[in-house]
Amino acid sequence: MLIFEQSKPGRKATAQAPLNRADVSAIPEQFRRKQSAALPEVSEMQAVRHYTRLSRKNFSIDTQFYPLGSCTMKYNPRACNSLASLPGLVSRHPQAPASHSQGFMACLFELQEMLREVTGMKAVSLSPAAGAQGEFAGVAMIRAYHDARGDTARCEILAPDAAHGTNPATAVMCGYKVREIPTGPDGDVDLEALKAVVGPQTAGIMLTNPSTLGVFDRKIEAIAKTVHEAGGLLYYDGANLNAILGKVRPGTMGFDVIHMNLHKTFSTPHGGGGPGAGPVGVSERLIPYLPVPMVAKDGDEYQWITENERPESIGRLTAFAGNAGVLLRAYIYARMLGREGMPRVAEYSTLNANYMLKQLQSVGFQAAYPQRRATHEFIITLKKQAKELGVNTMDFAKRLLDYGFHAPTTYFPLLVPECLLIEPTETEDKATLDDFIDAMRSILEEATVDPELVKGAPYTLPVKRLDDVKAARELDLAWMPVVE
Amino acid sequence: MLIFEQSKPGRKATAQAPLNRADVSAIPEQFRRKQSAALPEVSEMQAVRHYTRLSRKNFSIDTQFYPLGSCTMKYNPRACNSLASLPGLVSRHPQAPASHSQGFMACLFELQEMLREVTGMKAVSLSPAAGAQGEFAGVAMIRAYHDARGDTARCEILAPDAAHGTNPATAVMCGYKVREIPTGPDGDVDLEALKAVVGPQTAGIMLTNPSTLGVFDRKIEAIAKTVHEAGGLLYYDGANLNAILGKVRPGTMGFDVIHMNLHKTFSTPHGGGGPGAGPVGVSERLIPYLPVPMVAKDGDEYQWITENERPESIGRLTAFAGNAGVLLRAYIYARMLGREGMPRVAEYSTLNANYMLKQLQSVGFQAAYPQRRATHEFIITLKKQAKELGVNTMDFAKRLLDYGFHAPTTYFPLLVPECLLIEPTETEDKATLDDFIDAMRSILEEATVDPELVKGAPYTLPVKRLDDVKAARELDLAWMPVVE
Amino acid sequence: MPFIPHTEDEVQEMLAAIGAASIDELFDEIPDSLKLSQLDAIPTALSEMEITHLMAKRAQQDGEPTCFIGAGAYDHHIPAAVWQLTTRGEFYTAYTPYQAEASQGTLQLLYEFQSMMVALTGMDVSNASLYDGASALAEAVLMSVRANRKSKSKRVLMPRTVHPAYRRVVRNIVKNQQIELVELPFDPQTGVTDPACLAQYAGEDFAALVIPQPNFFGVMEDVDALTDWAHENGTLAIGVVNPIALALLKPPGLWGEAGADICCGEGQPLGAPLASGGPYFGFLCCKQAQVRQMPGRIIGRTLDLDGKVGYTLTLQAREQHIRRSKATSNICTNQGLMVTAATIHMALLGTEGLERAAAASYQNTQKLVDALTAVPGVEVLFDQPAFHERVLRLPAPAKGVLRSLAAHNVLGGFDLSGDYPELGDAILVCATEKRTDEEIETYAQKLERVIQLQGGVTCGLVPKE
Amino acid sequence: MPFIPHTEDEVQEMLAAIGAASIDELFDEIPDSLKLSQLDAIPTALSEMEITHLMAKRAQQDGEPTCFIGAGAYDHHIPAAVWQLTTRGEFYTAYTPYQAEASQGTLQLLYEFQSMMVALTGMDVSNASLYDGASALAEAVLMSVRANRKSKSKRVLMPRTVHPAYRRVVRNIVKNQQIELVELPFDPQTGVTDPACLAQYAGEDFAALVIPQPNFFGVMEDVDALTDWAHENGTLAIGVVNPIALALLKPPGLWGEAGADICCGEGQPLGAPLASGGPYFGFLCCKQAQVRQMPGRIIGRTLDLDGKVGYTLTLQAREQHIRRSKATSNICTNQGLMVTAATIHMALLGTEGLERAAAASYQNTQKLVDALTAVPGVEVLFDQPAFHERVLRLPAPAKGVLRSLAAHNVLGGFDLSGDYPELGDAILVCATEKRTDEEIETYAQKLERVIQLQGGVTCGLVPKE
Ligand SMILES: Cc1ncc(COP(=O)(O)O)c(C=O)c1O
Ligand SMILES: Cc1ncc(COP(=O)(O)O)c(C=O)c1O
Repeated sequence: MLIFEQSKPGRKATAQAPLNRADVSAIPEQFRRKQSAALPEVSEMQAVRHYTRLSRKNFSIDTQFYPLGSCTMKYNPRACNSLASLPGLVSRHPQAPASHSQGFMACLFELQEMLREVTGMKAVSLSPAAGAQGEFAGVAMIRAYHDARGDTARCEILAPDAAHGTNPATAVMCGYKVREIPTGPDGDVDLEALKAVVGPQTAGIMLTNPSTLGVFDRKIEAIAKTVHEAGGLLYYDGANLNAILGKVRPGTMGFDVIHMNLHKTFSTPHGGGGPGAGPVGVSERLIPYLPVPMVAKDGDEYQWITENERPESIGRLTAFAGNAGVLLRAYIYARMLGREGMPRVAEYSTLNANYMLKQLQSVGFQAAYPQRRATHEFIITLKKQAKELGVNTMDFAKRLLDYGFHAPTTYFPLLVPECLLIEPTETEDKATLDDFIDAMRSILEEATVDPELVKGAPYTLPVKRLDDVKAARELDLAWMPVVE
Repeated sequence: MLIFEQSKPGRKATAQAPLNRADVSAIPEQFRRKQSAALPEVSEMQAVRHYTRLSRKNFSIDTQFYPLGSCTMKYNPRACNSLASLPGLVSRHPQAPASHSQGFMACLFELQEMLREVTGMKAVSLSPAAGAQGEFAGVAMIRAYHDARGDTARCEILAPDAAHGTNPATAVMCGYKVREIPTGPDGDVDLEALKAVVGPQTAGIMLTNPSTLGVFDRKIEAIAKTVHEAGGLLYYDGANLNAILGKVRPGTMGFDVIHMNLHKTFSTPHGGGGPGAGPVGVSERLIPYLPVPMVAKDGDEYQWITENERPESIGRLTAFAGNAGVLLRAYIYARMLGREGMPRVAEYSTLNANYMLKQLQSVGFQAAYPQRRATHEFIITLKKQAKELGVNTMDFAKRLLDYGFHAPTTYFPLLVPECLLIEPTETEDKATLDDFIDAMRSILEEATVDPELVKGAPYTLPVKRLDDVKAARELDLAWMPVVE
Repeated sequence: MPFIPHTEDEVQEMLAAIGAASIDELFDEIPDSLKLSQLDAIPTALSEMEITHLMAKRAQQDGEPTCFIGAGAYDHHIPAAVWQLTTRGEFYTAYTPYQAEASQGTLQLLYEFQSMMVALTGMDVSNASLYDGASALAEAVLMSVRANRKSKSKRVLMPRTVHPAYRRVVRNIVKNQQIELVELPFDPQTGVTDPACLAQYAGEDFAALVIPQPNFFGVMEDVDALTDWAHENGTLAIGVVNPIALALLKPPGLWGEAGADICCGEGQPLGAPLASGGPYFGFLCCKQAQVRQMPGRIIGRTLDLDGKVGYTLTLQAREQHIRRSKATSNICTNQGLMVTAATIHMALLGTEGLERAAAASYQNTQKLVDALTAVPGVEVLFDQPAFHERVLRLPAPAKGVLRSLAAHNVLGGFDLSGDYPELGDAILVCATEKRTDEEIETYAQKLERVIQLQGGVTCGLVPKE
Repeated sequence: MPFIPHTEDEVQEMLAAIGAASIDELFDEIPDSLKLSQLDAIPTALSEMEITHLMAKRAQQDGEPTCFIGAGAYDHHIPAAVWQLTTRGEFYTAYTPYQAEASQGTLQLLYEFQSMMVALTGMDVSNASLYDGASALAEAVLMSVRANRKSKSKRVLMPRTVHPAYRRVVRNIVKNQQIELVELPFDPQTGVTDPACLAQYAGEDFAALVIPQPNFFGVMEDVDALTDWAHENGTLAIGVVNPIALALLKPPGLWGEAGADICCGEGQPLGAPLASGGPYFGFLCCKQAQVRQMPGRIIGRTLDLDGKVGYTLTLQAREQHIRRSKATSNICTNQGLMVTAATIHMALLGTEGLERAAAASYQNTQKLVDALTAVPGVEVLFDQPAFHERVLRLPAPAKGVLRSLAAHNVLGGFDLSGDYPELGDAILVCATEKRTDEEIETYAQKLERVIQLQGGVTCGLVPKE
C-alpha cells in the first residue's frame, strides 16, 4: 500500500511543524498556489510504520551478503554514521566562515592528504559528488590542460570495451568522441589495437586497473607509455581501488588523473543509490585545473581554496563543497584503517575473491579468465548453462535471492556473455562465502534437474519477477489522486 | 543460528576496544581468571547483521498493530528517543554535583509537577523503576504510615480478584497477607463483599480504575469511604491511567497513593520487556514517606531531596535516581501533549475501544460485560467458541499473528474464561481497527469451517507453535560450548 | 584487524584451496616495480574510541553559531523520525535497486518520492534525484538543449537573479558542449528579472529560459509572464524552485498559460541537515513530453508474474549503463539516501505541516527584517514580495560586520559584495521557522552594537544613501 | 492533534457505529462529581521543534565535565553500533515477548544474553534482568532466604565494603519481610573484609553472606576464603561483581571450593551510557539448584511443532502473572532494552575486546593514582590489588576540593566522607579506558592548584597525617 493510500484529508495528527499557521496573506495572490499540494496526510505513527515496513522489503549489507561486482558492498561501520552526525557537524552551514569551520576543515584537509598518499597522486580535490562526477572533473581537466597548451585538435577519448558506462557517457558530456579499444583474450587491453588508434587526436584514455573484468592489466606501464608518447593523458577510474589499496598506486602506474569512489573503497553507505563522493587526484601538470573548493593549511590554520585562488580551475561542480557528510564518513573510516589497515583491504578482498573463484570452479562453473588471478572480483560465465539448460544469468541471479543472497552484477561487462561479476569484499567471512558457493552449487543442480524452477524464481520475496517491459511501455511514474 | 555459532577463536576483527592490551600482571594470580570467558568472537559486521536480522523476527509497534490489553502499546514518538539521547544528557554521571545538573533536574522537577497535576495527588516521586516497584513503594508507604502511628495490627492488603499479579506479589513483598475481593456480575467490585472483610486488620486496598476488566468502577467513592472508615488506605494501580488521563483524577476519587506506568501512559518504549518507570504520587498524609531522590526548587535553583532531607522516607529503591532516561522521554512526551493533549489521550483511546467492541460484537463476538461502556480497553470471551468449536483463545491469538496483528492479552484477568483483553490505544487509526475486526471475523469463519486450521496457527512466522512444556521440563537456559 | 573477520586458520585453509602459499602470492601478476612498500603519510589506525574522542573535539571546535544564512541551504526543523528511519540498515546499506524483487522497499519509496514531487511542482514526472540543486540545473539546461525540437540553438537565457554558485556550476558543466549562457540583468529597483528586458531577444533562438522562484534575493519573479514569453518564443521554460516555498507558491506546472517545461531545485530543505553543504539532493521534474530526455533514475510501477503490484527502475535506455555514450547523462550513483529522508520528511509533515513550516519561515523572515531595519542605517533592498530571504544594505562594510557578528556566534547572513558589487554593502538574510524571537532579538542588538563600532571606524567610507 | 490520527469524519462514523452522540458520552459511567475540567499547572503543548530547542538548551546547560567518578556507574566506550541497533523499532517498541512466535528476535537475543552472562560469571543460569545492581542484590538476598534450605534464619551478612547505596536499597526492600542485615566491618589498613572477623559468627545461622568483588573501594576481597567460610557454615555465598572486571577476574562460579551460589551486579558497564543513573540493568545468576527460586524472566530454548529450534519464556510458574502472591518477586517490566544493548555490546567486543577494555581501565586508574599521588599531600588508602577504582586521602576538605574541581569542569571523584567518615577526607576515583593521558594530567594539575588554595584556607583544620 502506498503512503498516499493511507492519507485522509483533514488529518492533522502531527507535532512536527509549528503548531500554528502564520498569516501569509501579504503574499500577492498571483504568486500563491490555489490548491494545496496533495502530499499524504498521515499520523507520525503511520509514517513510521509504513517506512519501517518498507525498509524490510530491501536486501542490504546489514542483512545479506551482497556480492555485487564493481560496487564494493562492504560493511559500513556504524561509527562513521554517528560521528559524522554529531550536532556540531550537522549544524554547520556551508557558508559558515572559516573561523567557525576549523574542525570540519581539518578533517577535509587530512582526508586530502591521506588520499594523496594512498593513490600516489600529487594533489587531491574532494569536491565531486560521485564517481561519475569525478570522471567529469577528470576529463574536464584533461581538456583544460590541452586547451591551455593550445593543443585543441585532441577530440577523442579512448576507453576499453569493458569500461563502465559512465566512462563513455562522461567523455561525451565533456565534448569528446569516444573510441573503444578491444580487450585481448587474456582480459588485458589489446595493446596493439591501442597503438593502432592513438594519435594526435587522442586527448586521453580512461582505464580501470584492475579492470571491470576482474584482472590486473599487466601491461599497464606499456599502455601509459603509448598514450603519453602520443600526447594523451591517462585517466584512472578508481571504482576498483579496493583491490589494490595500499599495494599499488595509480600514480606509480603512470596515471595523470584519478577519481575514487569513497562509497566503495572507503565504505560510506550506498543508501539505496547514493550519495557517494568522487574525489579526484592528479599528477603535477593537472594541479592548476583541480575543481574547487579544496582546503589548504597555512601554519595552524585551514583555508578554503576557491575560484579566486585557482583561476584556471575547472571550477565547482556542486553549489558548495560536494557531499561533505560522505567525506566525513570516509575520513573516519580511513583513520580507523590507518596505514596498517589499508593494504589489508586489498589483501583480504583479493583472498576472498580468489577463494570463491576456485571453489565455484570446483563445483562446476566456468571462469571467464581461468588462467588469471582474480583481483578483488572475478567473472564467471554461464554461457554453457544458458545454452544447454536454457537457464540464463538472470535466472541464476533471481534464484540466488531465494537463497538469501543478493545477486552479483549481471551482464556487465557487456563483452563477456552470460556473465556474473562477483565481488565479495574483505569484510565477509569464510562461512558466508561457503554458504554462497553451496547455494550456487545447489542452483546449478536445480537448473539441471528442474530448469523451470530456476526460471520462475524468485518465489520468497515480496513480489515475483517483475514485468519490466510493461513498466517501460505503460509508464506509471507517479501516483495520482483518484478523482471521485 | 546463535551468535556463538558464528564465533571463531582467534578472530580479532574489531576496532571497538583499545587496540592494545595493557599489562595486568600486577594483579595477583589468585584474583585472576585462568580461562577467558567464552563470549562470541565475531566481526563488527557479523554482529550488526546478526542482530539486524534478529530484530526482524519481532512484532513491534513500529511494524504491527499491537492491541495488548493492559499494556498501552501506543506510538513511541521518535523525538523522545533522540532528545533524551543528546550527548549532554547521556554523558551525565549520576553522582555529578547539582551545579552540573540543573538542566537535567529542571526536567525532573517539571515532570513531577505535571504528574502531580494530572493525577490530583499532592506530591510525586519519580524514582521507582517500573510499575511493580511503584507498587512496592506505595505499599511500603502505607506500611510506614501505619507503623508511624503505632497502628501495627494491620496485616492485610485487599485486592480484587481481577487485580494484576504484581498487586498480590507486591503486598507479600511488603510483608502483608493478601485477601481477594470478588467482582460483581457487572464488573464492578462487589461492595458488599468488600464491606464484609474490611476491618482493623486492613492496611489498605489495591485497585485499578478503570479496572483490568475494562470498566470504570462506578462505586469508587463508596469503596473509598468504606476502606477509609476502616482505617485503611487506598492504593491506585495506574496501569490504566491512559483511559482517564486529564478526565478524572485518582486524587479526586479518594486514593492515597498511586503509581503510574510512564512506559504505558507516557509512551516510553517497552523495549521488549523494559525499562519502565513507575513514579508514585501521594495524598498529604503520605508525603513524608515518599521514596528518594526527588527534586525540589528553591528560587531558580534545583536541589536534590535525599534520605537526609526526608528521614521518614521509605528510602531509595535503586542505587541512583531510577530510570532517568525513561523519565526524560516521558517528560518530552508530556510537554508535546501539553494540557490540551492529555485529555485527548483518554478520549480517543476510549473512542477506539468502544468502536472496536461494538464492531466485534456485530461480527459475532461476546463482550464479557455487554451492558457496560468500554474504557480504553475491553474484554471479549471466546467461551462459546471454545466449547462449540474447540477453538480456544490461544488459537485465536496465534492465528491473529498470521494476519499480521499482535494478539491481545490472553487469559487475563483470570476470572473471565477464555478472554481476550483488547486495548487499541489512541494512536491507531480507524482503518487499522477495521482491518483487525475483519481479521477476527475471518478467523471466526475459519474456526467454524476448519477449526484445525486455526488450532495449528501460526504458519507464517519464523517458528510454528512452540513447545512450552518441553521448555520448562528440559531446561535449556544457556548455550554451552561443544567440547570436542 | 578492524572490519576483517578472518582468523589465521581460515586464511591458511583458503590459501590451500586456492593453491597459493601466501596472500602476497595473489598479487603476483602485478609488476614488482609498481608495488608499494610504505604509506608513511598516513597515520596509524585509531580505535573507534579514539576516533570518537577526536571527532567530538572537532565537532565542538566549530561551535554552534546561530544561523541567519540561507543562500541555498536552509536550517529547517527535521522531525526526529526522519533520520532514525533513514539510517535503518536496510535503507542505509542497500545499493541502487538493480534487483527489483530484492529492493521493493527502496523502489516503492522512490515511487512515492516521485509522486510527492509531482504533487508539489505540478509537473507530470520526477526523477529519483541528481547530485544537488546546482548540478540539477546544469542537467536541466543540457536536457532542454536536447529536448527543444523547435530550437537549433545551444543558447540558454540565464537571469542574474539565479544563485551565483548555480550559474557557475552550470557554466562549468555545459561549456564543454559549447552551450552558451546568456545573462539576463535584473531591475536594480525591484531585484527581479524585468520581462520587458527580454524584448531585445524576441525572435532569437534559445533552447531555454531559466526562471528562479523565489530568486536568489528571496524575491518573487513574475513567473507567469516569463514562462509565457518563453513559450511564445519557442523556448523551454526551466523553473528553479525551493520545495518548501512550493507549499505556498504557485507550482511551476501552472506558471503562465502552459506551465514550465522542466523544473528543478535543491532538495535539502526537505529533511537534509545543513551539514556543511552536503549530501543534499537535486530534484528534476518535467512534462510527460520530455520524459525520455530526463537524466537520472526513474522508477515505474508495474506488475509481477502473479499480477501483483511492484516497482522497478524504468526507462533505463536513457542511462549510461545501457546507452553508454548516448545516455542522457553520465550520472550513476545519485543521492538516494537523501531522497529517502525527504520522502519520510514529507510524509511526516504532510500538506498541512509543510505549509505551516513555509508560512512560519515567511513570517520569521518578516520579523527579522523588521528587527534589523530598526537598527539605524540598515535598510531593505528590493521591497517586493519575498519568501524567506531578504537583501539588506548595511551602513558599514558587510565583511567586517559579518565577521564581528560571527565573533559573537551569530552568522548574520551571506555577503553579496563578491557576486553583486553593485549592491554595495548588501547581505542576504534568512530566518526559517527554527529561529526564535529571542534569537532574532539578539541578532538585532548585536548588529546595532557592531555597526556603531564599525561605523565609527569606517565612517565616511561608505556614504549612507 | 499530536499522535492522534482521527479525522473529524472518522470520529463521526465511529460514534455512529457506537451509537453515541459525542466522545464525552463515552465517559457517562463516570460520576460527574469526579470529572476534571482544567489542567492549569500543565503548560500548553510544544511542537517537536520547540521541545527540541528546549532540550538542546537543557543538555548544554550541564556542560560535559570530564568524569573521574565511578562509584557504581562507569564511563566506558560504547560502540556506535550498539544503540543504532538497539533503537531499531523492532527491538525498541516491542513488549515483553508473551507471544513467543512473534518475538523470536527478542527471545533469541535474551537467550544469548543469558549465555554470555553464564560465560562471564561461571554460574549455571542467568535471568533476563532486574532493575539495577542495587535492587538485584536485594532480590538476591530475598532469594537466598528462600533458597537456603539449611538455614531457618532471616539474617544475612553484609560487609560494609558493599556500595553504600546498595546496602540502603537492600535494607529498604527486605526489611518489610523481617530480614536482618548484619554488617561486617572492614580492615582499616587493607579496606577489605577480613575473613578472620567472621570467626565470631561461626556456628550461627545465616541465610547468606554477601561478597563484593571488587569492593566499593575498588579493592579485591579474598573471595575464595569468604566463599568457603560461607559454605562451611551452611550459608549461601552471594557475589556482587562488576561485569567488565570479570573479563580479568576469577568468575564467582569458581570462587573457593564450590563457587558462589548466586551472583548479581550492575549491568551498566556493558553498553549503557551514564545517563544520570538509568536506565541500567541488574543481572542475577545462580547455580542450577537455585533456578526455581530466581526472580525475573528466564528464556528457554525449545522446539516448535516442526521440530525447529525456538525460544520462549519459561519457568513462568515463578512469576507474579502466574503465581501472584506466591511469586518469587513482584517484578514484571524489567530492563529488556538495556539487555539488548548489553548483548550487542558483548558481541561487538568479544572476549578479547572486553579483556582489553578491562585491562585499559585497570591501567588508566594506575596512571591516575600515580599522577594524583604526585600532588603533595595526596595519598592512596588501601594499597591493595584493585581494579579501576581507588581511595585517595586529600590534605584538604574533600567537599571543597571536589567543588572547586567541578568549577573547572573536572568531576574529581566520589566524596566518601558521608558514608565513611572514619576515612577522613577521602575520595574514590576512577579512570576507565576512555580517560586520556591528557585528561589525567589536567586533573592532576588542577588538583594541585585547588589543594594549594584550599590547603591555605583550611590549614590546621585537617592535620596531615
Ligand atoms: C567501474 C565503475 N566506474 C564508474 C562508476 C561510477 O561511479 P558512481 O556510481 O559513483 O558515479 C562505477 C559505479 O558503479 C563503476 O563501477
Ligand atoms: C494492571 C497492571 N498493574 C501493574 C503492572 C505492572 O507494571 P510494570 O510492568 O511496569 O511493573 C501492569 C503491567 O503489566 C499492569 O498491567
